[in-house]
Amino acid sequence: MSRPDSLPNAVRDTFRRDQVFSPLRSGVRPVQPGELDARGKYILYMEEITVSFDGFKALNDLTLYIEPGELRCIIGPNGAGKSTMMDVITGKTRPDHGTCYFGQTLDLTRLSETDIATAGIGRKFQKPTVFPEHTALENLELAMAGPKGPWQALLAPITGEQRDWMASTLDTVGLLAERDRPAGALSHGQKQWLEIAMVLMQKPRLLLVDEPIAGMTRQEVERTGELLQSLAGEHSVMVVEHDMEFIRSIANTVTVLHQGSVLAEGRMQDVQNDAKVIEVYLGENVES
Amino acid sequence: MRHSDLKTALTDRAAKVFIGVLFSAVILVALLNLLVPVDSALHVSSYTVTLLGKYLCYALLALALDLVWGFGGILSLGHGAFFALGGYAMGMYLMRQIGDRGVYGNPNLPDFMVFLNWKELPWYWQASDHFGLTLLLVGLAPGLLAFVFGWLAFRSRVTGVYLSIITQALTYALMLAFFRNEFGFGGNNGLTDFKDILGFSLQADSTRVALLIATALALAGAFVLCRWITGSRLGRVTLAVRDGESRARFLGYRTEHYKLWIFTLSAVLAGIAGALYVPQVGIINPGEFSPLNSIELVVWVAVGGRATLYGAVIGAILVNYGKTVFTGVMPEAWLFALGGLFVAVTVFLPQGLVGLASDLLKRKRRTPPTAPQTTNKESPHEPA
Amino acid sequence: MPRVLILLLVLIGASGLARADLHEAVAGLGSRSFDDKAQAIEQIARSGDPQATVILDALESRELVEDRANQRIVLGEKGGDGWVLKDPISGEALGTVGSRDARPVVINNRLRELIHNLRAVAALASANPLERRAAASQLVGNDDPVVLDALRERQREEDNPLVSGVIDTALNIAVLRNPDTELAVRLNAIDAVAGSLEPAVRNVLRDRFSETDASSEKRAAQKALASIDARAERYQMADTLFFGLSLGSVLLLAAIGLAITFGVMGVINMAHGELIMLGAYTTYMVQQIFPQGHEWSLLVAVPAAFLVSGFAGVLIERLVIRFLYGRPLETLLATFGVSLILQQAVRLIFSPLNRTVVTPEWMSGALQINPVFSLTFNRLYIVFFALAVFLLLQLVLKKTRLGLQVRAVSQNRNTARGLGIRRERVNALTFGLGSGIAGIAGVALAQLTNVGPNLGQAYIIDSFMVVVFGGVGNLWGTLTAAFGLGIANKLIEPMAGAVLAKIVILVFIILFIQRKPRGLFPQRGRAAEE
Amino acid sequence: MKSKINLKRLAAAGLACGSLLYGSAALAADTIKVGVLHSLSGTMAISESTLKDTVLMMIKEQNAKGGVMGKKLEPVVVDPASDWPLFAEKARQLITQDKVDVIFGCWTSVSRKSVLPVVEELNGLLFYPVQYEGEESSKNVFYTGAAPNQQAIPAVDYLLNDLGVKRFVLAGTDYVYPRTTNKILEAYLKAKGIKEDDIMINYTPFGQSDWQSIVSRIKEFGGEGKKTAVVSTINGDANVPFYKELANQGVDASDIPVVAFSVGEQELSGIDTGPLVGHLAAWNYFESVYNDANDKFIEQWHQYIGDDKRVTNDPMEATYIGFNMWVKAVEKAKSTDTDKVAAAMIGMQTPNLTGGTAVMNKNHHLSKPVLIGEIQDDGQFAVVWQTDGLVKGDAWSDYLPGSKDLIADWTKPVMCGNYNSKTKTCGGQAAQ
Repeated sequence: MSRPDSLPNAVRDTFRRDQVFSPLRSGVRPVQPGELDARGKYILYMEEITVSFDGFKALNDLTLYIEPGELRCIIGPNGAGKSTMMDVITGKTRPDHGTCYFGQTLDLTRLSETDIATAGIGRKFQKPTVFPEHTALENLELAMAGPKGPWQALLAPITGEQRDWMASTLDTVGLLAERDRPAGALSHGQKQWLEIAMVLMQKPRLLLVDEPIAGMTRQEVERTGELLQSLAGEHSVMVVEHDMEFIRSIANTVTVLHQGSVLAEGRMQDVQNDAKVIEVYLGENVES
Repeated sequence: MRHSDLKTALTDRAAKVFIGVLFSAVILVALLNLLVPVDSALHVSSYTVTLLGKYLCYALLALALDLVWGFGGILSLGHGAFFALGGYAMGMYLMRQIGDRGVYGNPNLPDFMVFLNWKELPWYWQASDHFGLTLLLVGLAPGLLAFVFGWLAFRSRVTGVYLSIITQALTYALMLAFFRNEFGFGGNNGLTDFKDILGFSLQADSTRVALLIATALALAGAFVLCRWITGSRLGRVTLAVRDGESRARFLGYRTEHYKLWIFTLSAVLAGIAGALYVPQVGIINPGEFSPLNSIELVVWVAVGGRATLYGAVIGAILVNYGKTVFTGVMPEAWLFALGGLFVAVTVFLPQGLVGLASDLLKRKRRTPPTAPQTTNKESPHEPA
Repeated sequence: MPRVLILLLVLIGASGLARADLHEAVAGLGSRSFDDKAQAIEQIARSGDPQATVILDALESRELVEDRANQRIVLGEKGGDGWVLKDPISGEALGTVGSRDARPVVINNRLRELIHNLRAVAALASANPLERRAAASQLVGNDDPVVLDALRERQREEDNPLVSGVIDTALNIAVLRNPDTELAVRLNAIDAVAGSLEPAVRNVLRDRFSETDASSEKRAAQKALASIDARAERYQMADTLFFGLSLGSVLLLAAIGLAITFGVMGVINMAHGELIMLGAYTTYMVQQIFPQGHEWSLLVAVPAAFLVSGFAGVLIERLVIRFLYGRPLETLLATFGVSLILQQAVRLIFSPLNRTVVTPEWMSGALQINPVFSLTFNRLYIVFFALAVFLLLQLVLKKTRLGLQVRAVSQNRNTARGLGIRRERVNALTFGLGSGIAGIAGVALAQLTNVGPNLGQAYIIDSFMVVVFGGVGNLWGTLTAAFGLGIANKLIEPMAGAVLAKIVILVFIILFIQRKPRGLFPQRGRAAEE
Repeated sequence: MKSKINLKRLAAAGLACGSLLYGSAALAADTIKVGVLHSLSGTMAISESTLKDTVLMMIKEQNAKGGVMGKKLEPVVVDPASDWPLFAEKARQLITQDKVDVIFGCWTSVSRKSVLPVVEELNGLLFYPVQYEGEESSKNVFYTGAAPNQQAIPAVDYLLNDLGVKRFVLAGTDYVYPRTTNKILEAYLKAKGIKEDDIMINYTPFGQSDWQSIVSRIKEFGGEGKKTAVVSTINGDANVPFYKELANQGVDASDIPVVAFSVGEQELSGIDTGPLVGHLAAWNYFESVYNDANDKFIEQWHQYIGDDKRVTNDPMEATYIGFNMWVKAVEKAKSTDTDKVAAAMIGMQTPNLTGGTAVMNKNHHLSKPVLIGEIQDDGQFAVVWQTDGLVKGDAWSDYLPGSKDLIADWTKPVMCGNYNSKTKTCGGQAAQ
C-alpha cells in the first residue's frame, strides 16, 4: 500500500492537460493510414526516454534508432526495460521525459495506441494475446488492415480478395488447417504463430516482436527465424528474445539493454565480446 | 466465417424459433383473453396479460443488458436508469393524455404541478403532447445520456469495476434527482393514474392485449437486431474488445467507439422497454432508478446465461415468474431465494441455465463416441 | 405572579403549611388541567416540607402515579410486572398493582421547565462551580425579579470567575431589557455583554438597536452586534468544518474495511454494508447481555463486533468468494446475493423493526465551547475512533506478519505463492480483517443511526464512492477521500440543501473518475495497469 | 451457433410461460376472502408488517366469534415488497385471481396511488389505514387514517395557543405527504398572522442520516428570541438519527419542541427516548390512553404476537376501526358486494380505542379525536392535550388554493370524490 506521492503532486496530476477531457486536448486528431513520413534515415527515433514507476526507473535516458527495413534484436536481462520500451513505442506507457518519433512527423508520445497501430506499428506480445473465443480466421479478420470504424464493421462485407489474403497468411504460418478452430484451443506455439499472422495482417511498417519462440519446437523456431528474416527489408522488425542461439541465427544488429538504457549496440559478435555486456548479462548466459 | 446481414439474421434458425415461440404464446394469450368468455375455464385474465407484458418488457431490458455485458463486457449497474428514462418519457405522454380529467380538473397542467402551484408546463414537457415526439424522446433521452456518459467514460478508459461503480452512482444520482419535487417529474409519487394511450383506454382488455403484442414485437425486433449485430463483424470486434481491449487497440480499433456504439444502442433498447412497461403497470416513479433494480437485472441475465441473447430473455422471464410466485406463496423466503440464486449462479453456473442446458445436451449427445477416446488419453482408472 | 411567590418561599425556606395542605396539593396533581397542576406544584414547593423535593423529583421522573382503583396520587416504582406503590408523604408501602392499573401523572414542557427553574435557583447555592454555572446558564434571559434577586445575591458571594461571568451576562440582559434603566447604565451593560455569544445577548442588543432613541446606545449596540456576528460567523465556519470532519469520519469508518477487501483483494463486496449492520446488531446484543452495563458495554462491543463480522467475512470468503478470484464483477453479484440473504436473515431473527441501542452517558451531549459552538461528544469520539482504527490498521499492515503477507499477495498473487505464503489462509484472513473493521464501523454507526435491516444499504454506495475516489489499494487515499467528501458535502449543504449536495457530490465523483480513472492517488506501476 | 439446442430450450421456455396462464383461481364460496397488501420485505417492511399482523389478528378474532354472516374469513397475504408497481400488480392479483372481497393495505402514498387505478377499474374495496396528505377521495377506498386537518392543524393550534410558539420550522422528507402538509400549514400559519420570516421550511431525502447542519440551523433559527417549534414530517428511518442529533446538540423540548406526525410508538421503539422527553407527536391514538377497549386490544395484541414488549400505534387503531366497520357494513348490507358495502359504510359507527366512537363520513374519511402526546422516557407518549370532540376528516384541504372549493360526497345525488361546490360539477376522473 503506497503513500500518496505528496499532495501537490496529486493536485498537479489531477490537472494534467493530457488527462483532461479529450475535447480540451489540443492538436490531437486521429492518424490516417499512410500518414507515415518515412523519408528520413531512420523510421523510429527514441531519444532520452525515461519512465519511472514509483521511483524505480524502468527506462533511463534510453536512446535508440531503427532504420527502415532493419531487423533489430534487443536483448537484456530481466527488468532491463525491454517490455517497457515496447510499451512506450506502442503508446501503452507514457514516458516521463524524452521523445519518440515514428517517421518524421508522428510523435508517438502523444498518440493513442489505436493511432499508433493505424500509423503502422504492429506488436506481438510476450504472452500470446489472441482472441480465444474467435476462430483463427476471425482473429485475422479482426487484425486485417482497412477501415476500422463500427459502421464499416457492421455494414461492409468481406471481399473475396480479403478472404484470399487471410487464407494465404494463415498458410504462411501453417495454420490453414486450424482456420475454424477457436484460437483459445490452439497450442502455445500455434498461438504465437497466429499472433504473428495477425500482426502481418495489419500491414505494419514496424513490427515489434516480443519473445516470438517461447513454447515452440525446434522446427517451428527455425521457421520463425526464416519468417522474421524474410519480413525484414519490406518491414522494420524489432525482436526481443532471450534465446541467444536464436538471436545469433537471425541477428544483424543487436542492442543490449541494461537498467533501462542502452549498454551496447552493434553486430552480434562485437556485442558478445563487449566486456560490460559479458559482465551484466552474457557472462552467465552464454555458458548455460 | 459468417457475415450476417439483416436477412440472415431474420432467417437464422434461432431467430425463427425464438419469434415462433414468442408469438405463439402471445397470440394464444391474446385470443384466450379476448375471445373466451370470462367464466370459461380457458379464459386468461387480464391480470395474466399485463403480467406477461411486464415480463416481456423485462426480457427486452435484459436483452439490452446482455448486449453490453455479454458481448461488450461492460457490466452496467445503471441500466435501470435508461429503462426508467424511457418509462418517464412515456409516462409524461400518458400524463398529458389525462387532460382535464385529473383530480383538479386543470386542462393545462398535470395534477402534481397544480399542487406545486406551477403556472405553466416546463419546457421539457412540451414534447410530451405528441405521441411521435414521445417516441423520439423514449429513444433519445436514454440514448443521449448513455452517449454522453459513455463518451466520457470510454474515452477516459474507465473500465471494469470502476465503470460498474460509476454507472451505479449515475442511477443513484438520478434517483435522488427524480425524488425531488422541484425536478418536475412528480417526485416520489412519480407519474400515475393514466387514462388512455392514443385515445384507447388503458383499462380496456383490447388495449392491454395490443400493448402485449407491441411488446412482443419490440422484443422480437430487438432480438433480430441484436442477432444481426452480434453476427456481424461489428459483433466480432465487440467480442474482441471484451476479451482483449488493449489488444484490439493495438490492432488499430478505436475501442471506445465500439463500446459507445453498443452502450448507446443498449440504452435505447432499455428505454423502449421502459416505455412499454409504464402503460402496462400504470405507474413510473423514482424507485425504478434504484441501484437495487439494476443489480437485480444483472442477475436475470446471469441466470439465463450471458452472451446468448435468448439466455437473457429466459432468465428475465424465469426470475420474474419466480418472484411473482414466491412473493405470493412465501413472501419471507423470496429474498433468500433471490440471494441464493445470485450466489449459486455466479459460483456454480457461470454460463447460466442456457450454458447448463447446452452442457447437458452436449454430454448426452457426445458421450458414446467420446468416451473411449477419453479413456485412451486420460487415466484409465477414472470413471467415465 | 404566583411563580414569584413560590420562588421567594423556597428561597427563604418558609414553612407554614400543614401536612393536610400538602395532601391536598398532591391530590391536586391528579387534575386533568395543567394550570391546576402548576398550582399544585407551587403549593408543594411552598410547603417547605422535606418530602416536597421527593415528590417533585418523582413527578419529573414519572414515578408519581395515579392509582386507578382509588384515584389516589402516590409514589410508584416500576418493578416486575407492575408498580410498587408508596404513600407520597408518609412513605408507607401501599402494595403493588399491575402495570396498567396505575398511570404516571402527566406533566408537560411548561411544568417541566417550572421544576427546572426551581431547581436551578436552588442549585445556585451548590458547592460545585460547574453546577452553579449550569444553573446560571439556565437562568440567562429570565427576567423574573425573584430570579434576578437570587442571581444578584449569588453574585455577591461568587468567587468563581466563570460562574460570575455568566451571572453578569444574565443580569446585564435584565438591565437592557428594563426600559427604565438610565442610558449610562445601559451603555455599561452593552459594553459588558459585547463579548458574549449568548443568543439572548444578541437578541437583546438587536432589540436595543431598533428600539432605542439614544444615538450613543444605537452605536454601541451596533458595534457590539457586529463584533458578535463576526465571531459567531467564525465559529459557524468551525462548526461546518466539524460537521464535515464528522461526516468524513463516518464515511471513513464505512469505507475503510472496503478499502481492504476491494482495494487489496480486488473483491467487490456488496455485502460490506451488511457486515456493518452485523456490527451494529452485535452492539445491540451486547447491550442486551449486559443490561446494566450501558456505560462500558461499547468496550465489549468493539471486539465482539470485530469477531462477529470478521467471522462472517471469513465464512463468506471460504464459501463464496474463493471460487471467484480474478473475476471481480462476479464477486459483485455473488456478494450482493449474500447481502440479500443477510438482510432477510436479520429481518427474520430480529424482526424488521429497528432496535434500540442506548447511548452511554459519556457519549451524550456536547462539549459546549461557547454558546454558538459546541462539539457533540458522540461525533467527537467517532472522529477520534475512526482515526484510531485507521492508524491501527496501518500498523497491522505495516508491522505484522499478516500485514506483510497481505501486501505481498495484493501486489503479486503468483510471486507470493512462490514465497511460500499460504494464499488461501491469507485471503481468508484479509477478508476477515476487512469485514471485522466493517463490524467495528457498525458499533460506531449504531450510535448515530437506526439499527435495522436496512442499515447497511444506506452506506454501501457511499463507501464505494469513497474508495474509488481515493484510489483503489491506497488507504491514505481512502482517508483523504472520506474527509474531503465529508467536508465538501457539508460546505455545499447550506447552499444547496441536503439532496442537491448529495447529487452534486455524486456527479462530481462521476466526472472525476472520467478524468482520473484510478482515483485521487492511483497505484502506479506496470502491475497496476494490467 | 447450435440452433438445434435452441429449439428445445425455447420450447421449454414457452412451456414455462404457458404455466403462467392459469394461476390459482380456486373459488371457495363458503369463505369471505380478505386481501392483505402490506410490504413484508424491503424498506417499508418495518412499518407495514405490523399492520399485516394486526389484520390477521382481527380476522382470527372475528372467526372465533363465528365469522361474518356465518362465513369464515380467509386471509390472503401477498408481499408487494416495497416496490410500488408491484402494489398495483398484487392488487390486481388479489381482486381478479384470488377474488378477495376487500383489501386492507398500503402505507406510503405512492403505493396507494399505484393501487388506486386498479381498485377503481375492478371495483374493489381498499381500506387504507395510515395518516396521509389528503387531496383524494375514491369511491373504492376508505381512509381510516388521519387527514391533515385531523393531525397537523390541531397540533399547530396547540403550539400557537398553549405553548405560545411564534416561529416554526417545517422539516420534512421530500415527498408528497410532507409537501402537502407543509403547504397547508404554511397557508394556515400565515392566516394566523405568522410572518414569512418566521417560517423555515426544510426538505431532506429519504433515509437522511446526517442531520448535523440541519439541527444546527434549527438551533440558530430558534435562538433569535421568539419561541420556536419544529413541525416534523420526517419519514421513518430518518427520524432516529434526527432525534439523536437533537439530543446531542442539546435541543431541549422546553427550548424548541418538535411535534411529529410520523413518529409513533413503533418508531420510538428503536430509539433511546431518554433525551427526547417532552417532544411531541399528534395522532388519533396513543397506546398510553387508558380505557378498557384499549387495554383489551393491547392484551390481545401481545398475546397474538407473543411478545409483551411489542407496542401498538395509530395505524393499528386505524386498521382496527376499518376492519370492524367493514364487518359491520357487510352484515348490514348482507353482502360483500363492493357497492352495497360501500353504501353501508357511510354513517357507520364503531368504538375507537380512545374511549369514543369513530364515524365514517360521506367523503370516506373518519371522524376522529386528535391527541397530542409528549414523548416519555419509556418510549410511550403522555397525552397533554386533546380535542374536545371528534374532528371530521377533510378529503380536500381548505387551505390549498387548488382544493378549497372541492368536496367529496359519496352519497346521492353528488356521488363524487372531487365535487366543485362553486361550479357544481364533478371533476373529470370521478365522473359517473
